[in-house]
Amino acid sequence: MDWSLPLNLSTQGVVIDRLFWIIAVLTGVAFILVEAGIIWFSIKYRRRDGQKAHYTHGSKKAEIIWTAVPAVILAVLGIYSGGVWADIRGASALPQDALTFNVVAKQFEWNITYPGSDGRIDTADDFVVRNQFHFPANEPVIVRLESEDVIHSFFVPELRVKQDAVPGMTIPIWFEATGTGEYQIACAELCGLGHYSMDAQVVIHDRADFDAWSAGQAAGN
Amino acid sequence: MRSEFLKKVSVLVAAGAMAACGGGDSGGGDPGGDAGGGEAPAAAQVDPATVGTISGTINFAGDSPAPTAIDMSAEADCAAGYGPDGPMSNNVIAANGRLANVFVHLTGVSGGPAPSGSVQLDQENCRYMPHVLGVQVGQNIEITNSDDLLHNINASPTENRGFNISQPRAGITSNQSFPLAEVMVPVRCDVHGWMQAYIGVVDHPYFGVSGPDGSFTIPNVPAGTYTAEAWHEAYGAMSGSVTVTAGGTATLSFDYSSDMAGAHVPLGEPLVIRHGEHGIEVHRGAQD
Amino acid sequence: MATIVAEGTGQAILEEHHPQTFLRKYMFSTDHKIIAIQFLIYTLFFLMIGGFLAIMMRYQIAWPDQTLPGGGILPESMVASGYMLPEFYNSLVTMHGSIMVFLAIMPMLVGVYANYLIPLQIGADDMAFPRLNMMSFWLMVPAGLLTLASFFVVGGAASSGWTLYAPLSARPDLSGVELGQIYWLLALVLIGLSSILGSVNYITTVINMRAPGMTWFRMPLTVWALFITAILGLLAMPVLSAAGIMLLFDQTIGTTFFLPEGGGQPLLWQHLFWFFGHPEVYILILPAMGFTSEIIAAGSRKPVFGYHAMVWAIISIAFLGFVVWGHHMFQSGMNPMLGLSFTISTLLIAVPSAIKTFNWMGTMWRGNLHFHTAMLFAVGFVAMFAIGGLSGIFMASTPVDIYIHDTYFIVAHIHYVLFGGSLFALFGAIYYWFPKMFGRMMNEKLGKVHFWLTLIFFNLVFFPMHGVGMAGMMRRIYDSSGYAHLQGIQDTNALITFAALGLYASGFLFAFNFFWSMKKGKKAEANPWNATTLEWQTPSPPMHGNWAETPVVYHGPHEFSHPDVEDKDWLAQNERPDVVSPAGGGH
Amino acid sequence: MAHAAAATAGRAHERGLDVYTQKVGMWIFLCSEVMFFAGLIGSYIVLRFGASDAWGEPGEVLNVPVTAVNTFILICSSVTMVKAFAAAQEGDQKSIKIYTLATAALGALFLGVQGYEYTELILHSEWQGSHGFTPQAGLYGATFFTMTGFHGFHVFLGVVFLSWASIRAFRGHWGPNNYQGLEVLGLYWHFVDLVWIILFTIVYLI
Repeated sequence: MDWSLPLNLSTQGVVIDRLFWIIAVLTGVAFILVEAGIIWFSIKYRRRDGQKAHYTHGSKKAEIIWTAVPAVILAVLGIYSGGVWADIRGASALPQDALTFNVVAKQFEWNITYPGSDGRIDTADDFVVRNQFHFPANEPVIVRLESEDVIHSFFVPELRVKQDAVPGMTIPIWFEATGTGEYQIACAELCGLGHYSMDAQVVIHDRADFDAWSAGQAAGN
Repeated sequence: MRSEFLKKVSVLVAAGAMAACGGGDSGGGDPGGDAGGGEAPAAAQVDPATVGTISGTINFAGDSPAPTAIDMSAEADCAAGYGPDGPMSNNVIAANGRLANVFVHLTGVSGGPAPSGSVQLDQENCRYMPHVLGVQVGQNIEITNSDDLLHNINASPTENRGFNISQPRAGITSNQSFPLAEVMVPVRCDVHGWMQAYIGVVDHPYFGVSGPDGSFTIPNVPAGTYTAEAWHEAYGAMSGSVTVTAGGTATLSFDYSSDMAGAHVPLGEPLVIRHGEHGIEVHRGAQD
Repeated sequence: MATIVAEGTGQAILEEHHPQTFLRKYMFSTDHKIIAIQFLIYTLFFLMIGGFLAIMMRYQIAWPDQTLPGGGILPESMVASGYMLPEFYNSLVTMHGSIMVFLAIMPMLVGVYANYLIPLQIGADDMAFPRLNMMSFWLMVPAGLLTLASFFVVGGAASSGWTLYAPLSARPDLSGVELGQIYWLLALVLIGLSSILGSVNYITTVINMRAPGMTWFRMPLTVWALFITAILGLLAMPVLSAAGIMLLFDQTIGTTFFLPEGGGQPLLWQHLFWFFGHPEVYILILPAMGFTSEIIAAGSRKPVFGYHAMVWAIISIAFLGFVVWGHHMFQSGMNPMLGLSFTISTLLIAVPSAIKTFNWMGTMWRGNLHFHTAMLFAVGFVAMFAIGGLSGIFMASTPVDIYIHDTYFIVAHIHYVLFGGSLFALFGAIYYWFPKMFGRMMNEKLGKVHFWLTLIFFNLVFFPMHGVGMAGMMRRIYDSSGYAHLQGIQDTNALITFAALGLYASGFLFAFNFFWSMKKGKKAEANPWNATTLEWQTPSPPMHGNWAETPVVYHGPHEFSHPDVEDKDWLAQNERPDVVSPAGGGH
Repeated sequence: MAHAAAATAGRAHERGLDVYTQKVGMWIFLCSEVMFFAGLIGSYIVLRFGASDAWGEPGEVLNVPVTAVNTFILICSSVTMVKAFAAAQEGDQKSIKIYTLATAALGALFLGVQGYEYTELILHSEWQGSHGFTPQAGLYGATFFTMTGFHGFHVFLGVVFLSWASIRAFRGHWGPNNYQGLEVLGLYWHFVDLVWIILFTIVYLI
């Protein structure tokens, strides 16, 4: 019963997780207040012979309080979320000159185009590897997502990254891994009968290992 | 393709009604027919005095293309099924001047002994076995998954109704058939982009597929003169003539060459390449 | 003016003097009460079907490496060699959602209770357009048949999710489903038409047919909720119909509205779908809120706390409901800068929901709580809806949504709203208004057992899904065993499946109670709950035409425990306090 | 009808919109129709904005003069509809007959011209190098036929109801005490007319 967020391995995951737990605490408090209130009222005011209910049509003061308090909390939350969102997905958030990969989704494969030895995408030395995504840690990388057929969604839980790949669109996202290891890309948008098995290997190297791997692949092709 | 909507819908509605009534779409598969193994049972109904055999080879001139490696590294279970060289593509096998995986069938013939038994299509180590196969109209194709992982079988014919089914684990068997003749029906697996097979559907039992040695045999052909057609996924189609005598074995050979590589091979409508006076002539069978 | 009003109703009165055939009386009736009962039977049937699909799905999720028990009777296109196939699983996912939303919950909330309660609670003798009303039911019948038939055609039922995202839904070559998808889209167009006809009827009836004295702010909250819901349906359903027709054209005649190959836009489908889809969420919850307000007031023997705030909350939820659709699309590739505005509008819409929750608690506060089954379900609704509302805040926050979008966290959220919310309130409504509908009481003992089993199993099914979602389990996956990050939650998935079986089984207890009580239940009096709204001031079940004489309304809808009334703790809307207790004097 | 009216003559209501029920119903129904066409037109705008090169110049494929005439026909039918309603209120039986029939006939004429336009487009026109401007001819064709087709379907329904109203007119059904049906039908007809003017502008002229 492992009901927790998986290990986080990205810079944006730190803020996402923090925001998740802030909301968890806020909603947790509200949850306890509401549920405890309901249980308490249910017991305290349960039917008794001769008891007559208090006749009231409401209280302006109480209603103003329980309108204003959630409104203020939610407004603050909204503004905070908006700031974090802009840092991750905003128009100017995309890092300049970061290592870029093309990821083309199709039923039911992830085809990753690597920049090759020159480190630049869309050049002659690019090479494509199916269902294997290798990239270096500790530097921002950009993934340009495309789809050949239907909508897929690029999801790496440990990187706290999820973005739909939509046919006819190229959608750039970025992230920066803070550690190395082997993980998986999962498809998070129903894409047909092979949706559940549309996974790919993710290997996060340190930079030297990545360069070595990339050179090896380029030579092999 | 889409302009044929009405035709398609009528086929669909009929098929839908069939499935709704029959509770399944196992096609013409005869449950008891598996016993014969699908090889020889047709012979039982045939008078040997009136039939002969067509036997021949598919010759290949020029340099044989080098087999290409398949990168199965993301599917380790499958990759493990191959030797140190790793998995190689099996779509073009040309060696020793012979060409394998050529589908040969008689044209202008229909009828003959009804299909009996099933034809097997296996998925083993992420490859279709066999790569090219022939079936009769309505004959059951028994599709089996020998890999313990997901394969889907996506057949995209143009004349018949296609199917796109899956087999998520080892040991699952599905049965399919095609009601109309069509050479060829391409089959692919979308989980493993390299997996492809071709099914030739004809409305008679007179067909064969060349083996690794480039030879093929079509048994139990009634005596007479026929036109035969050969089809290969990379080198196109060609036709030849053959006369079968009762009790005899007629020889029929087709000559492919490496020059024909890259020939456009439309699927579904037979493409005929003839060696004419001005080199190779290409005709689309449907327009003849 | 009178002649026009009389056209439908006059005929109804005439009919009373002639013996009616079974067909006229029960099949092609124009009486809103009979139509409501037709809808009730219809929706309960589809609730059972939808639940069964979910059980099959759950079995597969919990034990992906096992064969499906009894799967052998299904055709090879669904279950091969004993194993459920992924394409059939996708059909189950799709049709579970579609059936529950469009053929069970929505028609149960609106078709059953808008039909039954609006004329009775506002003191009208029938709907404004009884024949349109009949048509709106009979359009649902072919829709239901098409839906059921779609499972048995070649290629199986629609399998692109209830949201029908294009291009998957528009390209049979990619989904493997052609006829099933067409059947479902046709059904959807019929459902849309039925829903629009219904809405026209409900809105007109509420505007023009209220009894004398039934001013806007004397209407019961159920009527308010159903009225606003009808407006939402009226404005949202046609957009879905237009989108559905375009999708149907893409699927059949070769247009490319949603297909990028022809210049179309897949995201356009999502915008159109969610422009309908989010108001739809409120179509599915507002009536439930109305029932809950009514039942809690009657159960607490207190007027609804903050009646006006409740009405304005309903109205503002409906209004905001049209400007939040983008929050379903934060990760869809939509311009990220739109995200912020949708975040703000989404968080705003949480405020009226919070007001309502606190007002229900305020209604219970210092009450005299009668915990009959209906009240238990209504209080259960508040408790469960609160969880659904709070979990919604996670996904309204765009950065958190990056991680939990399309995971089981969303599944948990939607079920806390639709099952813990809508369906709990509906169970409450069925127990509460059953005596009025059938003239008999449902069995209270069985009802209470049903409530506690439902509450326990419901939470065992859906609360753990939050955890499964946090662990990162994607929605709609057939088998999670291939993912390293999901290894730790397989035991939770099995637990959820066991609980789901319990939940489904307790539904049969309810079904038994329902049908048994219909025949053998204790005879109900006109007003078994001592409630104040008009429907309780006429016999159970009401006669054709509803009223012996038109009721006149003197005050608001929930006058419980009025200090001027001495010998009873309620005052019906058509009773005057100075007449009931002359000593007390006027209010 | 008389006894039916008598049976509910005493039925009192809280004040609603002070408009009879059928008219309220039609207004509400038209709200949903607005949303239906808004869905189609909104999609059209989004698709056209997203792929503007796929669209022809005004008049390049579509026959604007013929459609302009057709638009005029539909506007005329709205005028005759108003006249029919006015005649009913005044009890001028002869005018009722003439104008209901004229409205139905003009509606049918509109459909006829639209049918001619479709035939010409599908069979005898050229678009982007291929023969025939059809619903499959890219987004331009798809949106054109979907929007004008659904509008035509609405006109067709209107003509059916107008024919029914004409039959009733010849039976002397309409009059100063019984004009509501005509008024409600008129609302629908004017709405269909209005939608056409919008469609004509955005599909043919822009």
